Amino acid sequence: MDKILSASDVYDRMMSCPHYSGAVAIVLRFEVYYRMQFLSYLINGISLGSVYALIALGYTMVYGIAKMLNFAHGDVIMIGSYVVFFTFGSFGWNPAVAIILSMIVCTVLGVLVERVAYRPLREAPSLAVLITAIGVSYLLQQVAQLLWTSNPKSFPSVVANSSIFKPLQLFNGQLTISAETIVTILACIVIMVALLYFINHTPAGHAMQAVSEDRGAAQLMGVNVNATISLTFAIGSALAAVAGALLCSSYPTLQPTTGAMPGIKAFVAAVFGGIGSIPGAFLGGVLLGVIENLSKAYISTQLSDAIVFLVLIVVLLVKPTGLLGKKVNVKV
Amino acid sequence: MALLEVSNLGIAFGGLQAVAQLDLKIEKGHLYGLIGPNGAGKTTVFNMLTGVYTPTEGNIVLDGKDITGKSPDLISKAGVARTFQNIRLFNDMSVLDNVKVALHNQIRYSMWTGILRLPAYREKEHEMDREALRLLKIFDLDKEASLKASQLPYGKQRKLEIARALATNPKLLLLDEPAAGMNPNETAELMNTVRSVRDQFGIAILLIEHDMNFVMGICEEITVLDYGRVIAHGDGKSIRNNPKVIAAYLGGD
Amino acid sequence: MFRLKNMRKSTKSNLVTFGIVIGFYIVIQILSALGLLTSSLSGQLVPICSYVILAVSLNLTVGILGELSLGHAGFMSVGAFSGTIVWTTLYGQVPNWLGLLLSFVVGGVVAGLFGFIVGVPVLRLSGDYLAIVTLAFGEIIKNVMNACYLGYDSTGLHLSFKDAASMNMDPTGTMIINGAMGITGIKKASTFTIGIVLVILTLLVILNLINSRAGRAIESIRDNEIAARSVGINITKYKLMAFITSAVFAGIAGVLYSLNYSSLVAKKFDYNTSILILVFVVLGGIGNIRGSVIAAALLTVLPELLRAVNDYRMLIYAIVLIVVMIFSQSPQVVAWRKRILDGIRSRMKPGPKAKEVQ
Amino acid sequence: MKKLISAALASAMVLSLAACGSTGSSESTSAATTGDSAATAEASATDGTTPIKLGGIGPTTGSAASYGIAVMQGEQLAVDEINAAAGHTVFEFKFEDDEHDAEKSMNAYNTLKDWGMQALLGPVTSTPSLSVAGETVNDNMFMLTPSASAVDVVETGDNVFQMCFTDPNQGIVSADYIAEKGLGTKIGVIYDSSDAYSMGIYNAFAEEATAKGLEVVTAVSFTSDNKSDLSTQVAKCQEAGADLVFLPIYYNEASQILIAADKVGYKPTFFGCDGMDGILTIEGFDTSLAEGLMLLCPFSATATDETTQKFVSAYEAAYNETPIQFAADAYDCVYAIYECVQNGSINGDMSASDMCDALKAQFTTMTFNGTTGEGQTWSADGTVNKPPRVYVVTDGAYQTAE
Repeated sequence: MDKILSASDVYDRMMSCPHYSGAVAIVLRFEVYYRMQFLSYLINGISLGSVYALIALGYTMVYGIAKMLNFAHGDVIMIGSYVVFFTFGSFGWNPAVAIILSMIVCTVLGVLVERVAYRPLREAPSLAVLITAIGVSYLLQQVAQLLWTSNPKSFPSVVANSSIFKPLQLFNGQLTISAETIVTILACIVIMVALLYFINHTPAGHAMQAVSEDRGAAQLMGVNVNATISLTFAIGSALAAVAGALLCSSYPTLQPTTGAMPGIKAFVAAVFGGIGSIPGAFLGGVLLGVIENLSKAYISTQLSDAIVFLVLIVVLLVKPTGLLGKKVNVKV
Repeated sequence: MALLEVSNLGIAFGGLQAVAQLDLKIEKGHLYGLIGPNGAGKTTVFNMLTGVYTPTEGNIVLDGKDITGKSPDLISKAGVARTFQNIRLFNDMSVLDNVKVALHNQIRYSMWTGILRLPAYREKEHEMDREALRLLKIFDLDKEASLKASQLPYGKQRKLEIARALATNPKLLLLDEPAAGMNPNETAELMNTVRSVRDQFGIAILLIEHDMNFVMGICEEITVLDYGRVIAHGDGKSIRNNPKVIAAYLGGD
Repeated sequence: MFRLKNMRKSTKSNLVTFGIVIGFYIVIQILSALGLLTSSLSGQLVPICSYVILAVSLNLTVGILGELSLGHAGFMSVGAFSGTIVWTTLYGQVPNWLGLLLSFVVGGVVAGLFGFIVGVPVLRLSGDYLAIVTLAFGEIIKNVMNACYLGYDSTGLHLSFKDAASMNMDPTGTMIINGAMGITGIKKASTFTIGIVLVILTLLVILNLINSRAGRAIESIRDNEIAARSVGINITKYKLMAFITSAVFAGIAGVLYSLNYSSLVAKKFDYNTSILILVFVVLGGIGNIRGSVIAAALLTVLPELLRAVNDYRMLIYAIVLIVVMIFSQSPQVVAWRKRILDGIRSRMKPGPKAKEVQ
Repeated sequence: MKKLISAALASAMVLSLAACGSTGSSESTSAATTGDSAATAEASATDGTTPIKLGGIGPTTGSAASYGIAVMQGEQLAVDEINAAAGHTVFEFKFEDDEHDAEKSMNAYNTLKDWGMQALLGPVTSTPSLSVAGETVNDNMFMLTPSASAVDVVETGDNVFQMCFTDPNQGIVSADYIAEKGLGTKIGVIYDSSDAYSMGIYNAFAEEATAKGLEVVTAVSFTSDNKSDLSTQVAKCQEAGADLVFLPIYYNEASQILIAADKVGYKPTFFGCDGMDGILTIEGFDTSLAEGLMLLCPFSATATDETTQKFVSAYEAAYNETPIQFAADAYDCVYAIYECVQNGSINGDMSASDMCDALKAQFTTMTFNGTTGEGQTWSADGTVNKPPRVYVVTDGAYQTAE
């Protein structure tokens, strides 16, 4: 595409075209142009959606097994991002090492939070845990502000100078899929497959399933419920570290509040796909990102969130357990 | 005409036919039993009769009115009450309030009467208290009226469920395993209670029970289900000697 | 007679609740008359009242109906905006008391209407799914109100969801809602006395509702939906009744809140506010109306008391939240606490217990 | 159990009431112990001049904390400098957090009133300022906001003054400048529709641009909730063929837009307003992306005049970071008040209301030289008049655009 055409340009050119065929050619170019534009919005949407999906995997994992909405998940992501920012961004460590360190920090943090704040409330009404999770969320944000100030930091992309992952150029460079997007989608798929394998084919995974189905029965069967839930939090938090590094690589502003809104959106994505379902989290995340970006592009940038949430409501009304959620039958 | 006429009733979940071609006739003031091995579809029948499940075929006619597929609250209004296999009380409410909830459609006043505490409020609440206590007394629960339902011992919880069901002023009462978990003494006492309820209220009772002594002891007619179909019908003696029934219970063909 | 005893018990408990509210009012009036009332506290009195109303009304949904709603701020928002529009447009044209009354009525009715519109489809869901859908509703309201431009000129009303320019309004026209800027230049009308009157009204309606035929029906749905249907309760009707009543009072609280400030923005009513109200309800005790009243008042004042420790203020608030939650809700901690208390109690048996708590 | 909890809660309530009462009645002692200038407060007694109590309000927690903290630091720095230079306590200063929320801002204002505040420097952001301004009018409390630029803020009353340009003013000046210099023919705008500041500039800009014959080809927005991904907004501008993109937003989001534009190889001229200042000092930001970025801003940390140099070096020494325009405006606020102290029109013995009247008279007549401009004057409506300056980023630093 040599020149960007607006609708009025097309009209002007058509009017000035001596031949009918010329006008048709321009209309076709116009067509192609808009399709290309659509594709680029779609790619932006998938890019955002894959980040949501990555975060949603952590959400859905914890919800599926511990049966609690961990509202602090987004803030664990933020902490993980700061770790990567300082090790990789400031000290210039190898990005892989930085992410592994961040995973360790987040795992310790996640397990610690579970032990101190959530475990005492395991038998309490679920609302109590919800409120505690919100308390933890505030706490992590405040700690981050005290430690690292509220000044925004510009996060360096962990894959920017990578020799393995390069941006993908399509249609003679008219469309670019960034390296971050490619890595995020790959990470999503790898993690999803690994999680599914882990849950279905390892003893610890079976224990998780048992705890998820019926905590009391699992305990009777000799499953160590506390250890299993700790492990769930460990995995969920380690995923948060990866999600944080990739979230901030794609969308580089890092502040103590960075994790909050993507956290909420990812939670919505998890519910959208069917909370507790791992493929559902992936699907929900990607769809949410695509819907958000297409409504920004074609409907209204102001109202894109309203549209996203409206779609969520409609989906839940039609399919009350989300797209891939299991139907729960109450026995009478 | 019978109080309840069920004809050709059936329901399928997905591909599974849980109940099929069920015919049932219940006369006013009689005691019926519905028995069968585990998984025969007895509770499913109750769920269809009370509107929890919508039948995929057949009709349920109560007192000449077709109630097939109506919602549970409408069926309750029409005059069918039930208890549950796994007790379902309003656990955080008092014993008295459990019964008062069930008087919902018997003694009525509007939301505004309640909010504005109009004179009718006092009057109707008095009436409800009287009526609820009367029912509780029948089951010897009036002393525990102010306790929370969850604080009652198991046996009394079963009784409270029956009292609550009676408060809806039913024509037909469905009891789902009323004697489950009771010792022989309690069971004997329950048999007397069920009988006296029938006599006192003049209603029809249909019960599911595994305790054969209980069923044989009080039911005038018994229907036997197996794999969702009626395999026998008759009085206690004929059922006891029916080879199909024996085979079903022994698991043979 | 049993009945009388029972009636007296719930009535007595309600009277204590009203007593606390009226007592609070009197204490404040005395402090004020003695000149001991700080600006800081007097500035918080109206927000306290509106948070109390919000907490009590949310408790009807969460505690009595047993459904989790994370969109209470959405109802507060529609109430606040509609009520404030009425108040500002009628200002100076009708007597103030009438304008105020109308704005409260409109705020409540509009919020109730939204409760109905949202409730009809949504109340089929339950548990976490209902929670997320109500959260979504609150966010939609915030998002839409944030993008809303409303004004009028000689040619009539103009509305846009894009920007001020696309309203095509006459330059001499008046802006009512100016997007993210919201409504500005509101004439303050809320006072502590109005607030307390509304708190009492809310308590009267909600407590009377709970202790009536309808209230029992609502509670029965919470305890066991299937059993409630089996005894003839129309659960859709009573779920809606609770939800709408809850929304109406959230709307009224929204009007009270917004007329206390000279500007009103949609951003205020985000999920953080919904969660804040939920915190009041959970901390005060789910289903415990009096607890909601006290917790709302206390937790509104708490962050202000922590101003002395400026930098660590929100940090301490977060820790307090977590610790109080564990302390009041964890079964093990509750059991441990009970043991300790029983120990103390048995040791000082003859002593006057009531005085000690204070 | 419930009873126990409610009893505990109730007794805590009573205690907290008592606590509120006691802070009010003993405000003089609490000021000396909790005031941020506590160390120098003691000197006042010996000197004979009563210190003036200045209050500041702004977000020091939450999403807007970086702006609030910059203001707090700027004001604190100025107060410390003045007190040190004078050898006695001229100002006592106390800053309260408002979390960028109107309700909290009112609470902060009331807390400051209890402390005995005589003039208010704040709030930092527009939405809270609207509510607080209404209250200052009732109290006749002088209010000088360093950065709340919505025009409605000063319109609230004649006691409210601004140190920054108003939003419409910035929008109009930007449009005029762009038209005059012929910086672009097709203008794209990306603004924050959930933010009063951004929206205010955008609305005025759009109107003025049309009047000046500029073609605004697209205006897209984001909200505080969907701002993590701004690539679609950038793509929209690119699609519309905008050769100049106007960014009436804060530096934080602007840096993201620059990165997103760089990724797709989109290189229009970017033009921002005062909120853009700070973009070069974002930790980790590749400043080469900002090359050629233009901004309308009264303050430049690299300006060579003496006032600015002194301020920047003192600020860097005190806080170990480069000041942004928020801090500079805040710093100027304190010095503007100090000028009124020096010419004897106000002193610490005045009531807040008397001081307000004196300051109103002073501000509408005086000329002030500060870090954000020479020869600043105020109109009676409270808006500031100072020469707008346009900078262009060259080699990672501001250069005055000609």
